Amino acid sequence: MNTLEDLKTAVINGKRKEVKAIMPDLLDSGFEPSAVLEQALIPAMSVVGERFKRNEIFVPEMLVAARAMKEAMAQLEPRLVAAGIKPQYTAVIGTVEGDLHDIGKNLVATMWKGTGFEVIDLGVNVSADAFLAAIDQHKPHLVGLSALLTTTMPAMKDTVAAIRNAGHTDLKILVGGAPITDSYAAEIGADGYSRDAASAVDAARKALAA
Amino acid sequence: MNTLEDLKTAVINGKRKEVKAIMPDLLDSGFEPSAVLEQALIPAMSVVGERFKRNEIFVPEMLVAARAMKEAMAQLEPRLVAAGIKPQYTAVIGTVEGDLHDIGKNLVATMWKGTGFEVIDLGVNVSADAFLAAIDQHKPHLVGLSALLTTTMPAMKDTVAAIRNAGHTDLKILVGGAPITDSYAAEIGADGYSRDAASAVDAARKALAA
Amino acid sequence: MKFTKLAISNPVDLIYGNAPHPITTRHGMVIGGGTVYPELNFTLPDIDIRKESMPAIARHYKQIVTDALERAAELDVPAVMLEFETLPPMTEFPDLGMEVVDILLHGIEHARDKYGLRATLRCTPNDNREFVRPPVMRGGRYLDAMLELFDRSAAAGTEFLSIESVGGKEVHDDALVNGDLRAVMFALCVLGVRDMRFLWEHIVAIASKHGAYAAGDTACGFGNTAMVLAERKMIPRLFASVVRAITAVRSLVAYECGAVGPGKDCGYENPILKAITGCPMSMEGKTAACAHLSPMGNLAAATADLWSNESVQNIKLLGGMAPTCYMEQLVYDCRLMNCASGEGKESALTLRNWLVKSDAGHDPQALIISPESSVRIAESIVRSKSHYHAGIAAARTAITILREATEGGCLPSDPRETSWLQRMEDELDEMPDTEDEFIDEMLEEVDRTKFNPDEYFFGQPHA
Amino acid sequence: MKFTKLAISNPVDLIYGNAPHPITTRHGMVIGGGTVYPELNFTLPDIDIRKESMPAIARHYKQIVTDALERAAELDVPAVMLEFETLPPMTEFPDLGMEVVDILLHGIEHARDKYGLRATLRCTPNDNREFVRPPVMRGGRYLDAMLELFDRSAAAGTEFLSIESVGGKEVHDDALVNGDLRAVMFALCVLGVRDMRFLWEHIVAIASKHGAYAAGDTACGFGNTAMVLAERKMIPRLFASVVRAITAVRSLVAYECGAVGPGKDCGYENPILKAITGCPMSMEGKTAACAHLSPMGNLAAATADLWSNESVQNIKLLGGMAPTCYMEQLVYDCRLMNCASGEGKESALTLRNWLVKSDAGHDPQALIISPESSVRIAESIVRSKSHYHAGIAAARTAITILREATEGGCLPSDPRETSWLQRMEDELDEMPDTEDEFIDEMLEEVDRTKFNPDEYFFGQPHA
Ligand SMILES: [Zn+2]
Ligand SMILES: [Zn+2]
Ligand SMILES: [Zn+2]
Repeated sequence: MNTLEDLKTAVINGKRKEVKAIMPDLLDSGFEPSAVLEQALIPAMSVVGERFKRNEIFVPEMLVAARAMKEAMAQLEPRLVAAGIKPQYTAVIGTVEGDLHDIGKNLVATMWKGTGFEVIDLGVNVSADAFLAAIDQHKPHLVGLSALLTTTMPAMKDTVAAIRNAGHTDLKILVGGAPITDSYAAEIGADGYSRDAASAVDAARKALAA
Repeated sequence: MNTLEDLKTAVINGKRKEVKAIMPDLLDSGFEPSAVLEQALIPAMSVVGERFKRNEIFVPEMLVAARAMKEAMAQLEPRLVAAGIKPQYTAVIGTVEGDLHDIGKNLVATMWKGTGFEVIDLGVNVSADAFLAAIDQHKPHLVGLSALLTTTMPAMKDTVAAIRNAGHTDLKILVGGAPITDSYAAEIGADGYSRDAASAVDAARKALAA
Repeated sequence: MKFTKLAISNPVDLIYGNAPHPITTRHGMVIGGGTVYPELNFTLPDIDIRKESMPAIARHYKQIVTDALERAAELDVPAVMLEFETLPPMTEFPDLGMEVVDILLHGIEHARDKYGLRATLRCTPNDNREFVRPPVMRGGRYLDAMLELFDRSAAAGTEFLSIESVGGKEVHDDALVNGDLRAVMFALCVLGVRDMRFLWEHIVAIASKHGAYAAGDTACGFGNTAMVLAERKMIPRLFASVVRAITAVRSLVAYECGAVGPGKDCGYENPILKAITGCPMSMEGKTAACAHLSPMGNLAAATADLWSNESVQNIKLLGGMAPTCYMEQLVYDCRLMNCASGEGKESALTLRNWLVKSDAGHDPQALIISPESSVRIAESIVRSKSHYHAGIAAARTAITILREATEGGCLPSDPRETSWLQRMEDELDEMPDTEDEFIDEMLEEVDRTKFNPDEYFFGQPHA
Repeated sequence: MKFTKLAISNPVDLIYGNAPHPITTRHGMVIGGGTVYPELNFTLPDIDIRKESMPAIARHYKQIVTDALERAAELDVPAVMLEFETLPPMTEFPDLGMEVVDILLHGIEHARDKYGLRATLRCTPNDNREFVRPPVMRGGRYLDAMLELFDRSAAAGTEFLSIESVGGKEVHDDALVNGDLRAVMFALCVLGVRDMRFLWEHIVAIASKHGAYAAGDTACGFGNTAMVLAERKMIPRLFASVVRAITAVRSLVAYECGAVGPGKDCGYENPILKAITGCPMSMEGKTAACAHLSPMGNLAAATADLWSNESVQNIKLLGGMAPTCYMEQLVYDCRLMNCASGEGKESALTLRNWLVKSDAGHDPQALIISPESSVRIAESIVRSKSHYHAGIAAARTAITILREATEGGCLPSDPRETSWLQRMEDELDEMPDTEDEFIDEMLEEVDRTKFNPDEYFFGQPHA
């Protein structure tokens, strides 16, 4: 019989097929959906994130694990919904208007999903209005803004201002991207800054706890 | 008999002794003190400033001319005072608190004097309070602030703010120094920026005309 | 392949400052004719680019060109290249881009009058076609605006036209983070090649219309993305190094279409292209640290005909505005190279070999673009029967070089890295024999929401 | 003079990476023992330095040391020097300075544990004595605080103590803008020498108390002020070049008092001092463009044992934080030099000669610190009977070298410049035979509101 530990190991090692096989077994053996999520999947991705942060694995290995988790979530989600269990946090993420870079933003989205957030990815070249619309629709706890060009830093600033001016003063906003610094983040009124994808989870948790 | 042109030439060439000899002659021949100032001395220093700007002479040559002008002014000033003629503009200048650099500031003071301003030089490491006191005492049209360190740029900003907050909203403030840019000047509320001593006269005239 | 033999087949002849086919500008600057010159690149600090901010933007560019060329003249440089890499809105709205082009051309003329400095301009519009997702490559307002800026810029006096084209990038980004060599191959050697053929026909036509030079493309969005991800330890260096070798196949297409160089600075695949085409190349390395960290800061100079800083914001450093400081650094780098080569070929080669030795043992990507490796990879490309096969051949040659070096102790050997050599070789072994089969397979695999095959001429005569 | 013969009398032996008296750090970094290492310098962006901003300031320094040493390790550098040049309030209030010292020492230790990188720290407190005008040199709270910071910093683990001392600067600033060689001589060879004797006795004592090294001084506020004014075309280059030669007499005093090097980066007079003392020297050139433009970007490297960027703010460039980018640039510069010297002395000399040739024909100051000129000037110094006479001798030798070069066509000859050679020679001819006479003359001339003779021991046994 499979255990939560087996599932965790399979996710860590990115064994998608194994995960696919383990999940029905686990769910049928009476494990609570919330236990599967909180005791196997999220800890697995946390191990993967830690290994990545310590340069023990590369992004491709991390993404393989993320796909294995996604496989598990596909089976788990109906049960979570049925049990009325919602993700603890919802995040909206996007690259700001005028900027087309998405590798970093995508990785952050992956990391956040791995930690159990629901993540709505708005893509690249996202206007302040599009962010506002998504905020109204999804009522997120967290918004992530990415900018890779010095010349789209003003768009990031304007987007933060637009969100604050729309009355979302408590909504946590995290920013990141090559030209961004923590002092710039503070200056434009963001709640946090993440220098790379590896630290985006910590930055999010810190902002949400604040 | 000596002419204004002779005086001008002597100043341009930095012939202090010649200037010393010409001056009594000129003044005794009935030239108006204001004409001596406006038609010989200031034009002479303007030629010198132009030559310096075009890299035709070095600072030492310019300072020799400035000393020649000073010689002339020593003789002229009592007459100007007697005739009730005051300098058109008064300037207060200094290097901001925490900063000891004075070469650039001294050169600007010299250039301004050469253009006929009365210049009160407060020296280096000048606190905002000391600037305020000098402004109250001398009622200048112009204040020049210098900073050579990135870490004394905040002191420059604070000094500008202190002057404005004291109600001197129309007083023209010029800033300069290696780390300063025109955008920084605008950001802290200065009226102008001069990238080097050679252009400090133009910057001052432009600010005063505005 | 259009190029079936190498212009430089002996690595000894693959050297800085010298290209078999040098280029002479209108005012007599000779690129690749014996002397290395600086190529200065610059960009704006954080400022919003829109019509209302154009006065401030114009001031920035005017200051950059004035100060940097003044410093070049003070340092007795005989000639320099300026590169104007536009920012997206400047290509989207060519009026904005042209305002800057005019400022730069004016500054260049002024420096010629005042100091006798022979400066010239390279203009590199943005490839904005990916603003639409999935990208629309063969038409639409982004393409039209880009071609308009090329045309007006060349008409105004720009002598060199370049681009960092992005055909295939919508597939390549994911391929990189997934370490997926098949998808890399598809993006570069199938999609990229097809798109560059389409695009470079246009650019070459515009250049010849105005007596300008079609200079060259770069795999910036591909190879440099991989390099930077590897520098940040996000993907293996060995993987990024093999990607670099493959990018040469894609960037080569510009020259096949009539580009003559100098290849663009950020194309670290340029040494391979120089060996194939004999065209002069711009390179960047340590003195582009302002733009990105590099594992081949010296080695990149070994084959450079222009030496560039890649990009620096117009911000103030203690020594002056950053573009001026970087101009100075480039000038000194070039002086040293020209001092050595001024004493003859033997001396030039001595310095070149030190530049190579400096980095080739530290980093696999440096090793891949060393003169020796470049010629080997170039050879495997020109011997191939198609770009698809050239991509595989380049990858295999690169893997062989890297295996020799890691096993021979010429490169550090970390098992987390070296395991990727086998993994990549296995992937190459699984590649089908023909490009058509490969395309069929990949069209099944690739996420169609990110990529529209119709933009790449499949099934059309052009392909 | 304490040094009566040269440690390096053949210019061929005055070369980068090698000093007759190398220095070994506690963790085995050998300076001047065959390898050139980077010396990274850094400063804050515009931020107010006061107690309340110390958390932000601490974050800056922590980020600098962490990121820059990480990059050094990634680039396989075996050892680096970090220099902490304090900012005035950090010396005025040693608690502030020590907070930064501790952060840097901790970062160095961390990098040693994590990467095996042998890094070490040079600490350079400010000479704040000129905050009082006229400066109070021999006592007072500024002196006390400076000595306290030296002491606590060395006690905490700093291995190298340096300073940019300012004795005589209150006279020298005016001397420069007036092109007054007599006043320059008085400031450097009379006032500066006396003050350095006083100061360096203290620094050497502190160093030996804590097992640290008294490293050396620099004529930064003198020679570099002149150089920068000349670069800005405010004073003649030939004048600034002669000033540079004279500064060697003043900076030499540190070694006479027991300093052992490495001399501080911004002392462009260091090649002359290296020839005299045999101590290793830090130098800066093209890769210090972040801090100031330079007429000898390559040549300065010819004799460097450490290679420095002088100073860069912790601001963001596109490639990363500026100190990290400059660390990378320094590493590549050093790699190239070490590659050449790794092949033997002949090769090292080949590269050194190119570095010299690169600049010596473009700028007089570059020529003055070339190995050949440095040895000639050094010789004229050690043969003199006092520092006063050494200053005159150094100036005369420099003028001779410059005259030979401008008349021989080895330097550009602009009459606005060359007329200064005669002018300076005439001034030297008028100098009295003895220092006492000179002092008497100068005490008459110099503006006493700016300068207090009592601070310089006139008439006391110490002088
Ligand atoms: Zn690029
Ligand atoms: Zn570029
Ligand atoms: Zn210094």
